[in-house]
Amino acid sequence: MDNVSLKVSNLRTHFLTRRGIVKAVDGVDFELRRGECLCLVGESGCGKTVTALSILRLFDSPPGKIVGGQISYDGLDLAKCSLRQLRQIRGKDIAIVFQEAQSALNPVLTIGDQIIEQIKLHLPLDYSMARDRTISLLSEMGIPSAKRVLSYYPHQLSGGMKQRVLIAMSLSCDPQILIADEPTTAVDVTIKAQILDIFHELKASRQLSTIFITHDLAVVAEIGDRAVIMYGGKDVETAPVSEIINNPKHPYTSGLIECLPDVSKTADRLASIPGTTPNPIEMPKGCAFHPRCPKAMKICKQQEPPEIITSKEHKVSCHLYT
Amino acid sequence: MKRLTIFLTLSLILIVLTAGCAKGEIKEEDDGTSIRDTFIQGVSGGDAETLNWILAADASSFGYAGHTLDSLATYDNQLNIQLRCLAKDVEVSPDGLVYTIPIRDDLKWSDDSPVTAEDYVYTLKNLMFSDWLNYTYKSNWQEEVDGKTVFVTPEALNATTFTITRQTVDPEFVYNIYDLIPYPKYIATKYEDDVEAFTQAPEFNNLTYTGNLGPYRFKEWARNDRFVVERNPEYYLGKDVGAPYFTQYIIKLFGTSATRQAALEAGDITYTGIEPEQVNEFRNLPNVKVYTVPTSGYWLLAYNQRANGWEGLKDKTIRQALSMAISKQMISQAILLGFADPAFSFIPQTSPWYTDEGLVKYGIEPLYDKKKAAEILYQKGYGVKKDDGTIKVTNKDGTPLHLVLVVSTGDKPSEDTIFLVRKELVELGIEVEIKLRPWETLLRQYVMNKVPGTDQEPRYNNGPEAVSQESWDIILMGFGTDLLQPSGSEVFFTTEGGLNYMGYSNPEVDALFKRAKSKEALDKEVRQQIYAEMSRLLSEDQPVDFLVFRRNNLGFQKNVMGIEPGIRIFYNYHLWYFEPAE
Amino acid sequence: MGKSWLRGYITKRLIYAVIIAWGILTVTFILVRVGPTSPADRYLANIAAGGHDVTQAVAAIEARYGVDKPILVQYADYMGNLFQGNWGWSFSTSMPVTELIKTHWIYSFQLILLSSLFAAFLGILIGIYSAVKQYTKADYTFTFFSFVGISIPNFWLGIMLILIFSVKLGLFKTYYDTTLPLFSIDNLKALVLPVITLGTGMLAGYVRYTRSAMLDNLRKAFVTTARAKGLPERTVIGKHVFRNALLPLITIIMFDLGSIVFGGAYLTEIIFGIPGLGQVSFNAIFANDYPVVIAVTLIGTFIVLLVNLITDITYTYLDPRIRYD
Amino acid sequence: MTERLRDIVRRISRPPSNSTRLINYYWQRTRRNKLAIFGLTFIIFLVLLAVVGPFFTLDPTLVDFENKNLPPVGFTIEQSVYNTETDDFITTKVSGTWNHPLGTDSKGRDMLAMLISGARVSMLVGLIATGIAIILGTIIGVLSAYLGGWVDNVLMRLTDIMMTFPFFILLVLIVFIFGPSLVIIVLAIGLTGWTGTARLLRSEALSLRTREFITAAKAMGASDNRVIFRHLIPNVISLIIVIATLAIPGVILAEAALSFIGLGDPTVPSWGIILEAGQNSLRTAWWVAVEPGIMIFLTVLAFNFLGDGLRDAFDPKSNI
Repeated sequence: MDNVSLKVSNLRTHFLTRRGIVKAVDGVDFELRRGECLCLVGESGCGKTVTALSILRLFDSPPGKIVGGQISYDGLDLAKCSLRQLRQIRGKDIAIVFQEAQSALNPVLTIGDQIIEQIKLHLPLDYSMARDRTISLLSEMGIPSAKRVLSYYPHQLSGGMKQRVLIAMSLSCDPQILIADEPTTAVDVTIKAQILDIFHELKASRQLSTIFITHDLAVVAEIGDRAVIMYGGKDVETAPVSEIINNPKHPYTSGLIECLPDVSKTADRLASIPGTTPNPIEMPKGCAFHPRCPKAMKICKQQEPPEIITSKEHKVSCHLYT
Repeated sequence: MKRLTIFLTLSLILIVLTAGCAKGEIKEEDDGTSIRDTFIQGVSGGDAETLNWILAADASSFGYAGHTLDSLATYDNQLNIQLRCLAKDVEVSPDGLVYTIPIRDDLKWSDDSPVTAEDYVYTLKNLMFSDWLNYTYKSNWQEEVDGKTVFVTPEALNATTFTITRQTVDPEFVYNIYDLIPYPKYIATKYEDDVEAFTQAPEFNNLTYTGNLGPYRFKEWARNDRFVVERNPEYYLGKDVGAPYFTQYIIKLFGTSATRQAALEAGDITYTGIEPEQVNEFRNLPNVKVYTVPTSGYWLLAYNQRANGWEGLKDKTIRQALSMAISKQMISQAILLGFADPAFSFIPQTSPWYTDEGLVKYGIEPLYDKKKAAEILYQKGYGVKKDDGTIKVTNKDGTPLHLVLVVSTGDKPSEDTIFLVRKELVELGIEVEIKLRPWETLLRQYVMNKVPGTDQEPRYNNGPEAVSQESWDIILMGFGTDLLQPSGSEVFFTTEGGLNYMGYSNPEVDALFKRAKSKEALDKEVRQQIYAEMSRLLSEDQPVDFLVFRRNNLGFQKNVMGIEPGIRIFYNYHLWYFEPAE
Repeated sequence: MGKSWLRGYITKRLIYAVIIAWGILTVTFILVRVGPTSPADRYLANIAAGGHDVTQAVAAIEARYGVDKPILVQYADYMGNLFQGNWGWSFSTSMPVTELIKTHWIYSFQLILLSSLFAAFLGILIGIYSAVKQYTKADYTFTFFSFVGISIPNFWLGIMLILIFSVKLGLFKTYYDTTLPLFSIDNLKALVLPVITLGTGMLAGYVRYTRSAMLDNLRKAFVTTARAKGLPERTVIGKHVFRNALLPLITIIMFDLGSIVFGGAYLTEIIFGIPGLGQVSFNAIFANDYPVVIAVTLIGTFIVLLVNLITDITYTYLDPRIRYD
Repeated sequence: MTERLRDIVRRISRPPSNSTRLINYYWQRTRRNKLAIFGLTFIIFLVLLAVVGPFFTLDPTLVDFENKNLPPVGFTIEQSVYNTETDDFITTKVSGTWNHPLGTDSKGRDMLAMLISGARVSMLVGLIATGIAIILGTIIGVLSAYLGGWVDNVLMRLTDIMMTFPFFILLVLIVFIFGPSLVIIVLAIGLTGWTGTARLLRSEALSLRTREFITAAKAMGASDNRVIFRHLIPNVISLIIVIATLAIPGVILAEAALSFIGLGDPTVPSWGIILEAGQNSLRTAWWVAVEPGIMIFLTVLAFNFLGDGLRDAFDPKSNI
């Protein structure tokens, strides 16, 4: 299994709140292969961000807790290893880029401070070397006059710049795995394109395995190798991106694809999946998607669908295929 | 000066010190070892104002300066005269008008120049009698001649003798002389006629001139914190005996009496006053000795005999009846926990002029009798008889009698007392309203008076027509009597008296006070008779209800030796010493 | 980045401060002189007891204090003297006002400094701990006791402390000894109880504020970023969260510094007999010693203004987002 | 109280509506805070006590020197009276009785009755002084924000001056100069304590002023008064409630502190006055000072608990 860089199996992360247990992630399986870009796709609240946070155990605890499953990386189970071990992996082996660059950067520390801090933590470099490295990283990310930017505070940068800074920060220690949590959500279209360009370049220039979290199938189509579709805290379909786009098996995946605005078709309105995302405390019995599913059957209300392997690279959890 | 000070709360705590020494009381000690340690006196209630004592009007200031400057003479516990700066006692001419004052020849200012009679005369003439300085107590040195107020005439005879000549006889004037303290002429002349410069003169504010005039020398005065004097090795009275025996004497200020007493218990200070509630506890402490001493301060209920008081109070029978209803015993026991003696006139038992004979003792058995009091009031028309034979005191028209009792705030025991008085009067059927007022408000609104409709400046006694701004019936107050010169109390009890705010007038009393200051009173026997008659008259007349003379409790660390407990416990304090540690 | 705009800002603020101070001076001046009280008040009894003409003697004393002239003349005189650096003569303590303040400020200063340090240091530590351990037993305990600390009247606490630690246990002197050298262990020891008395309320307040400020920031995205870098928790809390929580805390700590001199510190000074500025000012009020009253009011005002200014300038360094132009 | 207010302004913002449903909603949120409920219960208890208590207790002004300094039930102390003749003490053991469950003071007045009538005074002082401060602050703040221009300028400079004035000095100065009567004390606290509220409400009102519903009201031709009183004030009311709740304990403490330094109104026995009278006999009659001290402490604690709970309830960010 040398070509698998990270394997998540049956991950279950729950949150204990006053109103009840929120099963944000409730049995997710996937593997990240070396050098690939794996997309976690789903509507907000489906558990994709929590899944990403669970890999490095970055959710707030309490109330969050990994109640089951394994996260295998480099012979370690990240779900159970000590925080000490995990800290050596955070930022060094596995780095993460958050969605809102605006709030992900500490407002009262300079850009330089925030990046150099990480480099010095993980790499045996002194301050000036760390600084040089930061400058070259920032330049690499297409930040003009990177040297000056070191002494800037986040509020002095534009949103796109901040996102680049975040990416630079995450790459600062040459990680094996990069987790990008909706890096394109909070920015406008032009910046979105620029950021996607960066990811393209990264893919080309570095042997980087990426988990890319998004709700936007268009983005998935553009940069993803494989995709995991998530719904209600579970992975419902896993397949190469081309399979997902062209041959979606799960009704939810199909729904998502139908929602894609297709420039070739002239639609009066954007399609959307009827209904709302389920209440995370009281998940519907059986298949969580059944209340919204156009093809729902009786069994869907009673039994959780099993995982069906339809082809070598394609898994789906749906009663339609049993 | 006359020590006729109305006493404020703080003077209950602060003992005005006048240094003194008894001849022949030399302690057998090798002085090298006997001079040790620091005596710390704890006070709460406020700091002194100035060490430039001639400007002061508060007791603390005189107390502070008194450690460095002796007066001409002082008194011991038996009120015998103890010479200080005097070489011999003051000599009074047979006609009672000329006082010859011989001072010691070994008194020195700090520059080693001798203190001369001229310094005393200068102090009187150029400072105390001057217009520019406005000495607060100048009337001690004034007399009425042909309706005019004039100063007495001081004159230096030679370096160590001066005379003071009066035009009228005052047998008790000599006590003013005993209290006299000089200012150094050679310094004071620099500041003459400039009150601002005099006020701020560094020599006077730092007591740098005091030479050998007192047992201690000024060292430091940290405002609101402590006043420190150090042993004066050249003290004229101590030279022979090595006194005083404390290296330093400190007056330490505390914010509350609770912390002050706690400091004594903890051994942090040497001496402080003890509140009545704490006395028993402190007496049982192993490290503390508590002395209970009489005072010359008394409480009284002033009856308003002016136009804005209840009309009944003008009648002495009514006043007697009210006094008959108020138990002095109860005040002494319940409020002062026994630390008080009933008062019947203004002269305390500790005074040489006290005579028990003839005193009418209202307020104790048998003249503490509410029934009889009610009966008297009823007979005077102030009351109705109920069916059961009991009498309810009312106004003459049968409406409820309403009296206003006023007391100043801040002193808890006197506040308690007014409540007790109310209780007693309520039992007679009188409605009583208590008004607690801050001291200044009480003085301005209730005590000071003026004739209505005129633009008179309010005074304490603006004549019989004058009334105070607010009406009142009874005020509880503390007065003090000078044990040696009770005639000073004329300000309270004579018709013209400057502090006769209750509007009392009795020609007989006026005449007696006049006689006390006349030539015939030079004869002590006669004066004794005069005071006996005065006491009797006032105790019967009840211009005020004399309540109690208080006793003070002074707590010392047990190792302080040489204390002679008594009314003038501090008179020989320069001979006190600490018991050597074993 | 440059802070060149700061100088202009400070100048502007200083000018403003002078105007405010002048306003307060004038208000105080009028207040103390239109009131019915007079410096002669406490002599009234003594004067009368001496059988003197009260009116004449009161006039003499008022002349000595200079309060007999028309108020405008007094005001002009006072302002004139002030411009020459003459703050007047304190009649109730017989020394120049400047001397008086010079000899007493240090006692207030050390008390307030130590209390603030004590309260800020412990308060922030406990507050951080409480926030990090939110909803644990320790958090509830600290929260409860911080409420207790806020609610306990400090003069009351002081008396209790003296009774227990000085009288019953004999661990400390019952009063503050001014003869101790300023920088000595004994002096520190003498200040233990006063500092606890004055500091407890502040401490409790800082616990509450630190906790809530930390909680406000603990859940922010940049904290997760910091953790994602692999930073140890100590750095995450101490550097990333705390730097952000510091701003509201500084406001409160500085505000306390400005307001406590003539508030809580005064009561503490009374109880422990510390002759600080608080005692000086309130004794002056009770003695109608006007020059001192005005001077201490002005000092209080300047402390507040200065503290505000320092706070605002500190902000610009703590929070780079703030600019005042 | 200003430091508190700054904290509040940082934390409070609220939905622009004040229906009963909203009150209910906030009540539900407050109810979850046990300490706040304790505080509220205690305050209600205290108010009831202050209102009806005096009908059930002895007359708090009734002096009885036979029964002075009685300890509370369950305690026994020794009392001694000096005998001038023998220079000795007559000591008696005194135990608390159910006639005076909390003991008596040095005048023999019933402590329970005094504490209850003291509750009345202290609560009134707290409520009225806070009321004055809040109303004044609200008026000044809202006027300042709403009218703007020179009115704003003048009012804010006045606020600046008042804020810079050392608060306690000003308070003591006023009370000393005009005499320590309850009216003066209440007025002095009220008239000096409005600045924080004014500042806060001004900034709140400023931010509200630009919101749509105010603009809408103005567009519909509502008068200035109507806009202020029907729209602005109701919208800052929750802020005012929190400020008031947190200001009351400050006032109670200020009154106690004034009493402690001898500037309380001696004719009206508030807790502060009772405490002050008792603090010098702490060693012989501790209960006289301890009991009002505890009452002050508990009351202040209760208001702090409640105020804190209310603040959290009104804070949409807090997760309760």
